[in-house]
Amino acid sequence: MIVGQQKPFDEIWSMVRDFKKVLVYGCNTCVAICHAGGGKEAEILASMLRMKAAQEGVDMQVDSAAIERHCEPEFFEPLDEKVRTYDLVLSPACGVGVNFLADRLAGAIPVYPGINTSFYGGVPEAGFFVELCGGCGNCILHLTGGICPIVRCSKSLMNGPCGGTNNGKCEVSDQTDCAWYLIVERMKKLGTLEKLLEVQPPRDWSTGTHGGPRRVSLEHIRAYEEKEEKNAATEGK
Amino acid sequence: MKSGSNLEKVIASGKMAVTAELGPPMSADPHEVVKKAGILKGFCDAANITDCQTAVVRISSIAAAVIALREGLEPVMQMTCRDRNRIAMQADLLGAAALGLKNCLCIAGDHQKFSAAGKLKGHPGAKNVYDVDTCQLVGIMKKMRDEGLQQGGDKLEVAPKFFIGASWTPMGDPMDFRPYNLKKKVDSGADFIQTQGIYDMDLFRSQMEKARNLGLHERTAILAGIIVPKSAMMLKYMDSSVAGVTVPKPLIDRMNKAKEAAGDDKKKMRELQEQEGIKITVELIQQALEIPGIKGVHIQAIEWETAMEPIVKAAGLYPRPTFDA
Amino acid sequence: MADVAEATERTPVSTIEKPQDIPAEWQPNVLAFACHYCAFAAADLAGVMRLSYPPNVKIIRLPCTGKLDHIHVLRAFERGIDGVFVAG
Amino acid sequence: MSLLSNSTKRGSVLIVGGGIGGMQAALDLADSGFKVHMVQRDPSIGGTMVMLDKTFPTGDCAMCMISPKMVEAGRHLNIDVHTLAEVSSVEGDAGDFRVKVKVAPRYVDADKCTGCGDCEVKCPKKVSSEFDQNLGQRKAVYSLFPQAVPNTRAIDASQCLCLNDPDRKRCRLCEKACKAGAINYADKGKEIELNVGSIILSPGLDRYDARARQELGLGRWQNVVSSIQFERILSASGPYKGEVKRPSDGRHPKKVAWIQCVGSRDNHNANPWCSSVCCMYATKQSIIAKEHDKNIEPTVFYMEMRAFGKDFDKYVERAKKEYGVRYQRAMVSAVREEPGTGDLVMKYAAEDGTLVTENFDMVVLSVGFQPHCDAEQFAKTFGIETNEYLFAKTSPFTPVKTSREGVFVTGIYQGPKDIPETVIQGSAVAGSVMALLAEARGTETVEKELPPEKDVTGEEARIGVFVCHCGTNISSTVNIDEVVNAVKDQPGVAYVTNTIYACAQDNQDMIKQTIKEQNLNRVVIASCTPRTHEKLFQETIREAGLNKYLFDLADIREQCSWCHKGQNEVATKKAIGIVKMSVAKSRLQEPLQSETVGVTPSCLVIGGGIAGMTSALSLADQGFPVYVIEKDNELGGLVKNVHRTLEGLDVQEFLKDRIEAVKEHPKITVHTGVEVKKTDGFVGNFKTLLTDGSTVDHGAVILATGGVEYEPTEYLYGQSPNVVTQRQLEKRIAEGEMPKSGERYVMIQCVGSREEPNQYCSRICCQDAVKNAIAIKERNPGAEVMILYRDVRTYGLREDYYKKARDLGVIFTRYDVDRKPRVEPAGSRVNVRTWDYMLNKELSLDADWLVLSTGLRPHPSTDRVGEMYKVTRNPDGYFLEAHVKLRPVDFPSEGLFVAGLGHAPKNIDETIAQALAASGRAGVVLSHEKLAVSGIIAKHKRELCMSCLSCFRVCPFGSPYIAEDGKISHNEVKCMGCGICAGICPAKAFQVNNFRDDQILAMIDAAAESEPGVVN
Repeated sequence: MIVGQQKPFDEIWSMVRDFKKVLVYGCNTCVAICHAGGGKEAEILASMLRMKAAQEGVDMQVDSAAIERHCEPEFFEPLDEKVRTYDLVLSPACGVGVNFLADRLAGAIPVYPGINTSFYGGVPEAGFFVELCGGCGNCILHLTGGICPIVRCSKSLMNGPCGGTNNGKCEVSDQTDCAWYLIVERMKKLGTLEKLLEVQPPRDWSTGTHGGPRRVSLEHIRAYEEKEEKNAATEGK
Repeated sequence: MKSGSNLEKVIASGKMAVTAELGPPMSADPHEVVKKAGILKGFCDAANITDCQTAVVRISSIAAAVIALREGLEPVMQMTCRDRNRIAMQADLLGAAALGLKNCLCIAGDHQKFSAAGKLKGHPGAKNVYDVDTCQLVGIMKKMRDEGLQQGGDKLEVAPKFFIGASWTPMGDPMDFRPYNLKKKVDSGADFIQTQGIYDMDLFRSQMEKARNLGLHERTAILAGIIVPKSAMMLKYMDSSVAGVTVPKPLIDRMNKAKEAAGDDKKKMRELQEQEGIKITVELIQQALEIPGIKGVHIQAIEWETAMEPIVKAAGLYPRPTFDA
Repeated sequence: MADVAEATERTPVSTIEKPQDIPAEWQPNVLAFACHYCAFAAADLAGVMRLSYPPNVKIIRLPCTGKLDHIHVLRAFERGIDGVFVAG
Repeated sequence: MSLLSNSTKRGSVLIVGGGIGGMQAALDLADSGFKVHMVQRDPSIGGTMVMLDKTFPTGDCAMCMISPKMVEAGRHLNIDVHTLAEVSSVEGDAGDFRVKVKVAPRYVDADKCTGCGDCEVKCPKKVSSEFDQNLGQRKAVYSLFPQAVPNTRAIDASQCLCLNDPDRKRCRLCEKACKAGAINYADKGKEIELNVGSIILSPGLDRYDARARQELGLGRWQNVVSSIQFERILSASGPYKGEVKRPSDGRHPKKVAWIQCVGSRDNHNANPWCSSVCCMYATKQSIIAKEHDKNIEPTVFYMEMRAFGKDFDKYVERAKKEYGVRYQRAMVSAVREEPGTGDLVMKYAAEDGTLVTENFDMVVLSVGFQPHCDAEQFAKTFGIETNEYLFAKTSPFTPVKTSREGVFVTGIYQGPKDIPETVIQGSAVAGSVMALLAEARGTETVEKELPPEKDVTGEEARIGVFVCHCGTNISSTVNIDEVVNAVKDQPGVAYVTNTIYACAQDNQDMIKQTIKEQNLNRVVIASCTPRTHEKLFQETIREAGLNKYLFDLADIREQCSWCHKGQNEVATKKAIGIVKMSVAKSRLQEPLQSETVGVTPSCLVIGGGIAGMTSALSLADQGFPVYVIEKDNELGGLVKNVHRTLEGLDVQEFLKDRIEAVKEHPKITVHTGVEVKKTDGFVGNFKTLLTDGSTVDHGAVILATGGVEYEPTEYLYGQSPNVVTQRQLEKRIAEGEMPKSGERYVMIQCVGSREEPNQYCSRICCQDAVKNAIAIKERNPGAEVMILYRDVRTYGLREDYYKKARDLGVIFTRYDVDRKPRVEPAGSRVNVRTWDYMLNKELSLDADWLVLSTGLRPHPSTDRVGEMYKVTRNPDGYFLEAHVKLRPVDFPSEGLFVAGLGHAPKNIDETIAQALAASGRAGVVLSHEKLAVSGIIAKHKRELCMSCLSCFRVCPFGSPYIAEDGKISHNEVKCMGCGICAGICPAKAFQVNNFRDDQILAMIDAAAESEPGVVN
């Protein structure tokens, strides 16, 4: 799931203070699960902003709302007019949601982020989220016993470990396990340790963000639209 | 001869090699490098020029290496995988070769968040690279030297001739995987190896035995790394928080005894500890050199270059061998 | 699903005065959230023993303080309650 | 058990004594279809426990634990409490007893009196309060203690000025003060006849009067107090309001000494038995005193620290380490008062024999129990035999049965014991009675018929508000009319009035009447605390046809008038605020149905040892099918290798009968060599798959997994043939191999117990050692027996056997845990060297036999079974019961019970008692066709839920679960309504009935609108 954390309240306030009518527009899926930007958190944030405004003697109306998901246009429709009556939307949805709504409003009113979207993660226990995938677009987990060195090793080494391990922990912090320590143990248990002896060649990073923004288009669903896009693109040239 | 460097010649001659370490300053003034080169000259076959060690900005390794070369001290330039992608790496290697540098040590490089272990601010917010790792860098240098090809496959008009080095932390965990870790570097083409600081000699002997069983000691020149201890506090610090370094208690006790002997006279306390530090270093060198498969020592007298002379002499490694041009 | 919690018309926000120096006769309006089994029972015992304490506090009984929600506390402050006391 | 042939059995029970034991039995029986008559000598039930401040080892406050049970017993439809009553005669046999009960005059009419206490205020006659152990005072018209049940006042005829005036003219102030007209000086006693099926005796015991030991100075030196007096001193509702003060000058004592075994373990002018609880309550009192006042320095003078119960040793260790309690192993010979200062001078012999005199500010005498002065007559009345000390005579195999069929005993009248054992015996007697009167279950209990419920869904809120005066308790501080006027025009309020006593019968009828006349669909009553009166008023409006959850109680007495006396204007304003909050909540109330769930009337018992078999037999006798699951291939468990009890009874014989009875009983199915594979479901509806493939449907589960003996590795065990365990020794004695004359036996206690990581006492080893020592000496006085002990813990009536062993010449020598005996082989014998504290020298003993008293461990299967039923274990691996003191046989989740060694180490009779208790508790569940689920639970809206598992992870009762469709569902039967799920749920998919977010927010708005009270 996508994991994010609410921005510090002072940072949010400094973004919002000059607006008269603000809507805190929550999203009830991933960011609700990580208690950062759901409908409940939107309500709480709105209440805190109202009180802060009162304390600062700033005349500001702050309302809260929430929809199921901010990454599908149809969910926005029911509140489209209502949203346009505000002079700022503070969206505690993930970065995808903020972009998507900002594109939808196309500059009519500003959309500010309420949280810092961080990573794809697992939830080992209530309220605890750990990063386990970096979305690099070229998965090699079959080589390392299911432990991703790209994201869980601070130096993304393909032929680790480096010299910085400190009794099983990474030099970066003693709370961070050394991925390669885990990989060696896992491969030993799987009985395929010798696989690690092959030197992995330099990676092709272009499948990740280094290769520029990515898109996925499912041909079996939108064959027609793809043709349209191709024609438009060729005419343009 | 792969590179024709002085270090290569010493190793090839079968004599025990001695390398030292030269940390370039955080300044644009080269005289610090010149001064240190002057002190080290004659007491080592080549001196490592660190590449922004602990992710702290210093004169770049290539520049400082060239200065040292001019001063008559053969440098071992270093290249970390942290700061350059494969394009910049290969360009810098060509430049270094063009400037006459022959030895190059490939290391992963301390993570930018490590930043001098808290002593300095460093640049924890910097974007690191790590496009390739140490083994892959060694492979790139070998391909450039032996096949005259870039990593991407394009041809080089003139191939750079490097004596390729890599680092090894024999006692870092997972300990039982460390010999294979070394094998991968040797398979990739490492000509010489410099290990992390060794204090626990028994542990190092058992790791070297495993390396020998893999036949690695014949395929590369392993130099045992020795960090010269200046004080008891330094030994305790290294044992507790330097990765892959464990310091046996008797050594720490010896240093403490030396410290107490000085009563509360600060100056004497420092001197006695430094003398004990040199004595310990010499003993460690002699024990290391007796280990089969060891082809020399890499003595790290961090910010204490003047200690090289007494150490090298006491260890019977003086004078250094010289070869006519 | 898309319910817009309108800003409260009933008490316009700006009437909550900014914290100036406290006038002599000002009295805090305190609200307590108490768990049925321990804090609420303790409040009862205080009464049974006729202990006296300032009357500025009113108690809302909860099955357990685990039931308390952030919005309850924030709502209290927004409505002008001066202090919230949670015991359980 | 002889079953009565023709005469029909009575479906009711007489319980003599209203202490915690009697109450537990009463509630279990009344909740499972039996009519209970409870006869209590005092004006209120409660017994000894209500006098206590806190209890060990958890430090919970006694009153908070027992008062809910008293309120429940006091109000229970099927329990009649007869106070100031005594049984005068008993005729008939098991199943049909005719009992005469003499009830002393109370001089206050129970139907009229509401317990408001106005009479007490006016009564001029001050009397020393027995409840406060004569440290505090009460009036001639009084209630035994503030939380008395029934809280009807009573007049002490011996003290009342009016009652002592033949023509009743003097004083009569209480009559004038009582608005309810409840005072009746002409009240005569009466005699009532009860016809019951069974009698349970739980009269409790008296405390030893320490004045008999003048040398300790109780009654002569003011600062020497009895331990029960010190309990009152510690109690927040005691004479000193919980401040630890010296009776002589009110100063805070610094050095306080406890003297143990006052009146116990002492043959001249005291009692020979050990009262079992004094060591632990002295430790507790010193800890609690230290918590009250940091600079108190507690010292406990003791012979042996008998901390044999669950987690008791840990409690004593904490007392030593965290609270700095000093334990001095010495008996105090005399206590003198230092003239002028009131301090006390004590003389005692230190360990090494030197005489020490030491000053203390205060001395507490840890007095033990002894039977009531009229115990002999009491036993004659009920026709039961007693042992030589006038305790009820019982056998270890039937610990709760007296000598007379149909008459049972529970609590300390059977022998000195602690609260959990008393509660266990309470449920055990309930189990036995259920078995005896099984066919009469439900014949005498009444169900209340209720009118059909009016459907109010969709109606506009029409709230009726009743503001109560509570005599003067509220109206003396809160202006009732002002409250009525302020609430009159609140939105949704259809009718407002005031009542003098809302809880009195006439006012209740008025309320029901008004609901009908005014067509009200919500009721708010402003009076006292919902904790005691909510159920009462809910039932009242239900009787008027209104759903009982359309009700809210505004507490304007305990939380307003009583704590703001004298500030009328401010209290009135606050009362208005409180009532407005209730009205705001009431407006949003909806009728709630409490679902019911069916019950499969059968029980699964895991473990075929003594505990499992006893539970199975008792439940089967109650008529419920029982499935016994035994891992080994035969029944019996650990007791298989025990030959004799301490009292000398044949255990193998008893075990054979028990196994026979279980095998033959038509209702019991035994699965041997089988374990539980998988289990699912909840109370009333468990489904368990066994390893032999069969599945069992059952309504309750009893975990009797038992224990194993510790296999020693120390003291050369296993290396030398001369080193055996107590069990092996017992076997050889039974087979006549031992003892040969001239042989020397050395026994070492606490092997594998009372040391990290097993910091607990295994409770049975001292008994085993003494039993075997006596057996050896009796068979061959020439044999020599020495026991090396740390503390001989032969508690309760077992003390006699410790004395008998000493009389037979067994030598007891103490050793310390940090100077343990050392053992080396010595040819055909074994050499044991130990430090003797008395001689201050090391002893070297060559022993023919070294006998190790090894401890107990939980059975290895405990973890696996615990995992399956989601019941936690304590750090030592034993099952953790729901509540150490008051629910020692239950688990937090309903329908699961524990018995035997799986719970904690215990002797055979205690295991049998706990097994009977488990069958009693299970009987309560299985006796109902349907189990009602409380209305106040969390409701889950699946359409809002995105299964983020936050609730699943925090719910203490495991009610959210992942359903087949992979999404979260909520099992309402397991829900206790705490609302933690609602607090964490990011989608607000959970709401707790009557505590919904909108209701709480409405209350907050109401609280904010009413201005704060002004302090003048």
